[in-house]
Amino acid sequence: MLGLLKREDLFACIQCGKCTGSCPEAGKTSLNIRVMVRKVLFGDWEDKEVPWFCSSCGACTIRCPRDIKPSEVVVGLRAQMVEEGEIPSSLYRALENTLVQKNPWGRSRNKRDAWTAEVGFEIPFIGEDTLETLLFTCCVQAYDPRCMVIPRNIAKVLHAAQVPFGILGRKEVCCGNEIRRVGEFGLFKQLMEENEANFERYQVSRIIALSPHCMNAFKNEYEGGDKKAVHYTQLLWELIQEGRLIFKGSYDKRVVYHDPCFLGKQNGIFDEPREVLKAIPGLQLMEFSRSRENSLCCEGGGGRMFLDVEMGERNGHKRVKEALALGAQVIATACPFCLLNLEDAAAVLDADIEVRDITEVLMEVL
Amino acid sequence: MNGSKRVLVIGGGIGGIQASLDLADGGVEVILVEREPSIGGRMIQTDRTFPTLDCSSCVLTPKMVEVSLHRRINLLSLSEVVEVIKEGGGFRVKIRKNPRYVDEEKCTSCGRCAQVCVLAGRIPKEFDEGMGRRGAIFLPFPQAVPQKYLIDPESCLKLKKGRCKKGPPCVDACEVGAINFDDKPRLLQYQVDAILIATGFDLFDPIGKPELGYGRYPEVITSLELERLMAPNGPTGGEIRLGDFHPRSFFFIQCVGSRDRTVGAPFCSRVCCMYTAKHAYIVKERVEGAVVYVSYIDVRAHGKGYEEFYRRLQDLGVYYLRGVPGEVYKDAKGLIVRVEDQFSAQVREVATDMVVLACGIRPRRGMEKFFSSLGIETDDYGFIKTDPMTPFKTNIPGVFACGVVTGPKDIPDSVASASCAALACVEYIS
Amino acid sequence: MEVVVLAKWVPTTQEEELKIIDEGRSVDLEEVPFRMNEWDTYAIEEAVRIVKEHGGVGWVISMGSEDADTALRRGIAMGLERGVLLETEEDLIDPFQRAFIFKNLLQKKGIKFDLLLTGGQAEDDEFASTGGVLAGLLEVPYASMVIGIEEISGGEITLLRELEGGLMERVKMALPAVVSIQTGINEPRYVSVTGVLSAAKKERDFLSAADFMEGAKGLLQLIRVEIPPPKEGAEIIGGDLDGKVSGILNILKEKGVYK
Amino acid sequence: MSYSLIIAETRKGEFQEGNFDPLYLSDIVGLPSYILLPEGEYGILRGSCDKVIVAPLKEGEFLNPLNIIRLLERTFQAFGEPSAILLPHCSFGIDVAPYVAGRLGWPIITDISGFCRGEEGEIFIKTLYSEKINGHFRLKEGMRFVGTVRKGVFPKVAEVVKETLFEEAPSIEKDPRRDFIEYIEEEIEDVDITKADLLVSVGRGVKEKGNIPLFEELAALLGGVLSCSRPVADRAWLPKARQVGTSGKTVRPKVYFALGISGAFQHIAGMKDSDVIIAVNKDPSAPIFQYAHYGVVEDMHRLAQKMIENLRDQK
Repeated sequence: MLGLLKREDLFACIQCGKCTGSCPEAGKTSLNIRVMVRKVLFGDWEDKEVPWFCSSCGACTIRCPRDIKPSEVVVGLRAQMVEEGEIPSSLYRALENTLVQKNPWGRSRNKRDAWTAEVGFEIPFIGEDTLETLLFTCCVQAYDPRCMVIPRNIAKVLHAAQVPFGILGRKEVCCGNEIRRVGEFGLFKQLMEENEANFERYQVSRIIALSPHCMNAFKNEYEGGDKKAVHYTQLLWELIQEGRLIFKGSYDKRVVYHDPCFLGKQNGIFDEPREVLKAIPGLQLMEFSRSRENSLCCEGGGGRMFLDVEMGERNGHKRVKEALALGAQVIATACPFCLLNLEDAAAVLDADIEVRDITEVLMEVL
Repeated sequence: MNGSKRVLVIGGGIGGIQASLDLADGGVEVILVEREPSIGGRMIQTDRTFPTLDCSSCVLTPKMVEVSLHRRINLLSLSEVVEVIKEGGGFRVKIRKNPRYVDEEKCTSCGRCAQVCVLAGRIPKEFDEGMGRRGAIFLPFPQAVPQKYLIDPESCLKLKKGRCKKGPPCVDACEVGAINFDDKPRLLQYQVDAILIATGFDLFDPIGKPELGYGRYPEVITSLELERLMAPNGPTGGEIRLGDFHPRSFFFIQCVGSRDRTVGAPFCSRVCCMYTAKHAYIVKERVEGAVVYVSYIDVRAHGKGYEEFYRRLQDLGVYYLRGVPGEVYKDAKGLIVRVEDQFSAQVREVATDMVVLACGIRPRRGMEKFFSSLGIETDDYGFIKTDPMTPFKTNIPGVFACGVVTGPKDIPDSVASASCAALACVEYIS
Repeated sequence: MEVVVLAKWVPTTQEEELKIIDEGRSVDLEEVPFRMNEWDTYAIEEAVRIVKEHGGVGWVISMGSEDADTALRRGIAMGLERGVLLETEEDLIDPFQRAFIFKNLLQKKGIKFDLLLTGGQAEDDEFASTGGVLAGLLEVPYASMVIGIEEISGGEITLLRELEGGLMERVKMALPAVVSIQTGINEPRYVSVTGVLSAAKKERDFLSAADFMEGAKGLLQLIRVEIPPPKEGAEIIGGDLDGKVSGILNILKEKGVYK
Repeated sequence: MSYSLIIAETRKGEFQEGNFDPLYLSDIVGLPSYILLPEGEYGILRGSCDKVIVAPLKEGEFLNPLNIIRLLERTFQAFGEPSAILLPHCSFGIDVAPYVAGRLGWPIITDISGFCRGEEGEIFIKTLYSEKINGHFRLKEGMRFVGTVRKGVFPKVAEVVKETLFEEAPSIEKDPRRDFIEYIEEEIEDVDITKADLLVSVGRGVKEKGNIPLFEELAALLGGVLSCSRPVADRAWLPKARQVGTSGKTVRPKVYFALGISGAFQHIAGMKDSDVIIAVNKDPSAPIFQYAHYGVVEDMHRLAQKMIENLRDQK
């Protein structure tokens, strides 16, 4: 009933409250994860709205001194609602779309490789040769015009560094990371099996994930386990260290880096993105007070990109204000959800600050 | 009656001191090995004891002096046991005595050397948990036993780089010619009849809980660091301040590194509730108008007079807040502790000047190898295993243990276990 | 209360650039994913609620290739009990013919209903007719574009039809009746993948549409399909974001709606 | 001579404009046109059809497929069997046409949007697959069918001016199995989108409720009114009264500024008569660009942000 958890696992909870104290949604929404765990233990959780407030940042689970995995309790409650069919209508669409078109936005599966049109060279299908290195686009980057620049940039970088790589194109399906987090385990499994079959068929030995969410799914959720998935920032740092990227010009701006939850907190990749930024000539790297393990969640995870919930001040707004207070000119990040949420916040606040994906900053000096 | 019998006591904290004195008073010859330059251990670092608020050094210093003067105690400071071989009914032990670079026989502890050291006031002082500064030649703390200066080879320019200012100044200053840069480690061998381990504990390093901001914000300190700020022999002479910054509001976070599987320590450290209560009391006493929060999971005031002490704290207006903070960060208002106050089920973002982490107890670092070479069984966390009915015995006949090395204890319990272990030793060797 | 829903498994073409094949006679649907006709999900949800309230048995009936079994399974996963698939590989587009086959099925198999629901229209051919023709063939009352079912009692149903311009009409009908359901009448429950998988274990009837063709001749012939010639189309305002914004503001100023 | 029988829709006694399309189609096909109506005054029809047949039924009784079929039986007796029964493609047409086709055993074509005559005979065109395909349909057994006709697609054949006869349809016994009870008006809301000069209209592309305030601000800064397409109203992100389209309001503002609306026909029908239509959509192949006068291929949120910035600067 609780997804991967059994109710018995919850007896160990000592109600210390570390989870709620860590939760970026606590206080601003009615989600109190400690209380939720308690009520689920006693079998009297009934609310159908509150579980959707969780943005799956993972802080509660990472920090729980008793290893209770409160965020999985949320997933479990969601899974229950999914099985009962009672889910918010916007999520309904996202899941139906993912079932039919293999992406939550319901864009045509046949247009999944549309982003390749503007890169200026042919990107081979992974099966065409024994290419082994797979550039996994995933949904946001494949369809969102704002994020399409990320796969294009990475493709250009790989091309310039003469790294042979291929894509799955129309055969690629959503990684399922968020699908699992909204509790649709059956659909997640279906997506996983389809992707894993392709990894197998085309003998993929390395996957470059553009989104930390995809990387997380491949590394931590897929049955095949660690499919040698790396995040693109890891790859970039590798290429820089090997001297395969030649910088031209200088990026004379103050840049503050925002750690995505699924890259940082949940997968411990803190340094590579910073190293890449530090390697860029002229760039002055700044740090948020809440950075690395303490990074403030942008609230884009856990299906919140397709869910509409009532909440207080958006964390994205807080983040942009923090960056302004630091005197940063650019917020750089390495996750499409963070990018969209922070850019949206900057626009709403009319803030004089740019929000950029790391690849975008990098392309300025390549 | 046991004139010919000899016991090796490892560790010169309150446990080792008490055991050594008991053994020696009982006629046993004691070799007391201490890794640090002075005995005194953790207790001598603290300002006062709970719940009676006795001055720690007032209680402990006389015992330390007694150790140094006792004719049956051979105190080996700066020393480590490197090998133990079972031999007959007893053990042959090899001890490495590390160089002090100051002749213990000659040093009069006048302190002139330290005053002129080129690095004076520039090296973080271990005894003050890095809150105070020393030079390359220094006395660990005013009441140190042995009351002898030493040179830290890691920082001394002469020892490290081969050259210092002409002189070097310390040599010039020392009227008795005690400084010896050529001092070398010495290997000593002893035959002993029994061994008593009292190696004590380290504190959990809160770097391992990055969300609490230790190492990132100077205003986030550990409980032991606070002890040093409170102690009259500390860097501020007992004034609670960080440089010129006088904090007015304090947030104590309990169970940092205790009851926490994420850092491999699901056990309770037993002392943090009470020492935090003590800290809160002293803060209230010394900082006028102090606002004090204590966040906790459970308050474990289990000892004699402990619950009453806890109650006194509440009478002083200390906010006891049930809930473990999720994170500590800084914004324009200062340090912010984000915590759910469970009794109101409300997430509070408490602005505070200082955060004190009640770090849990760990077995002394670097002891695992020694224990395993001896075949001593330890539990999952590295504490020595003992039986409930013989809590002072290890699994090796002739090897005894007392104090925190067998599990978290407060001072009275450590002292009691030391005396028990000493008695058991005596019983064993006769 | 016996409630029957006709559900259709349709190609999802909204996002596709469709190609014409077969010398202009058909549309290439090879690469196009299929799904339950959106209107039908509302009809099924309504049926599930009616059966829950009034008791009885809910049926889902579909016609199409064997893939259309998924429509049955989804219907069952949503809460209906019985599933019937009329299998055919033919693309039966004439709604009159389709309705006639359904009529034959109901009569030959003795499936009695109090209420037969269809989606307001199918996404593919958009005829919006099968339910109405079937009602005519069976000579039972019919109402289309139903946006609310208010009451079912005493052999009568009171419902709301959605008209244009925000107007609705309240209508009362005698049962048995056929009703076509408009989207928005309810919030259809989500059907999980696990739910659809476990519905596969439920018994369904797989029949051949060919066995129910008696009298069901096609009266309408689709002789050609074509991509509509592009309309005049919009004048595209290009340029960067600033250019686009000022372009729009200029038009608004020109038209005098923004000064 | 055969004829086409147009069954017309009135609402609250008002003759609906959509009835003209079947009339014009009938002229294009070349059939005399008889138009069947409920009780009422139809001077408006003089000259545009051959017969106006007024049934002795109240509107509520007339707009009912069960009564219509009885009426047809009597009408056929009186005037002969027509070749085509045509209705406007609307909530009425779609209610009556299929039922009538079923009862009569005639083929049905709904939402007819084109007609041509060639080697293959008479071809009726209807769109398929959300407007992406035109289907050419032929009647297998000659000209005898029921059809509904899309609104606003057939022009009046200029030279046709008819001598219109007004006749009374025979009375019928009403079918008791379906009964009109009443009309229900939707509740009056704060604004009347039909009266605005500028409508800023948002569609599915708005993505979530939290984004609505952004477009509210844009509309306010422009001095316009915010409206929406069906998906937005269905999810209650905006009140139903703000919905443009066949199931919402029909609007004719000076400028219809559509953001993130793909252009489903039902929506287009409600706004296509606007003086100027500006469409913003990130999908360059969105059908709305076919109807709009000006198109901008852009993300609606990005564009709205930028517009708001510019407008604020100007203030």
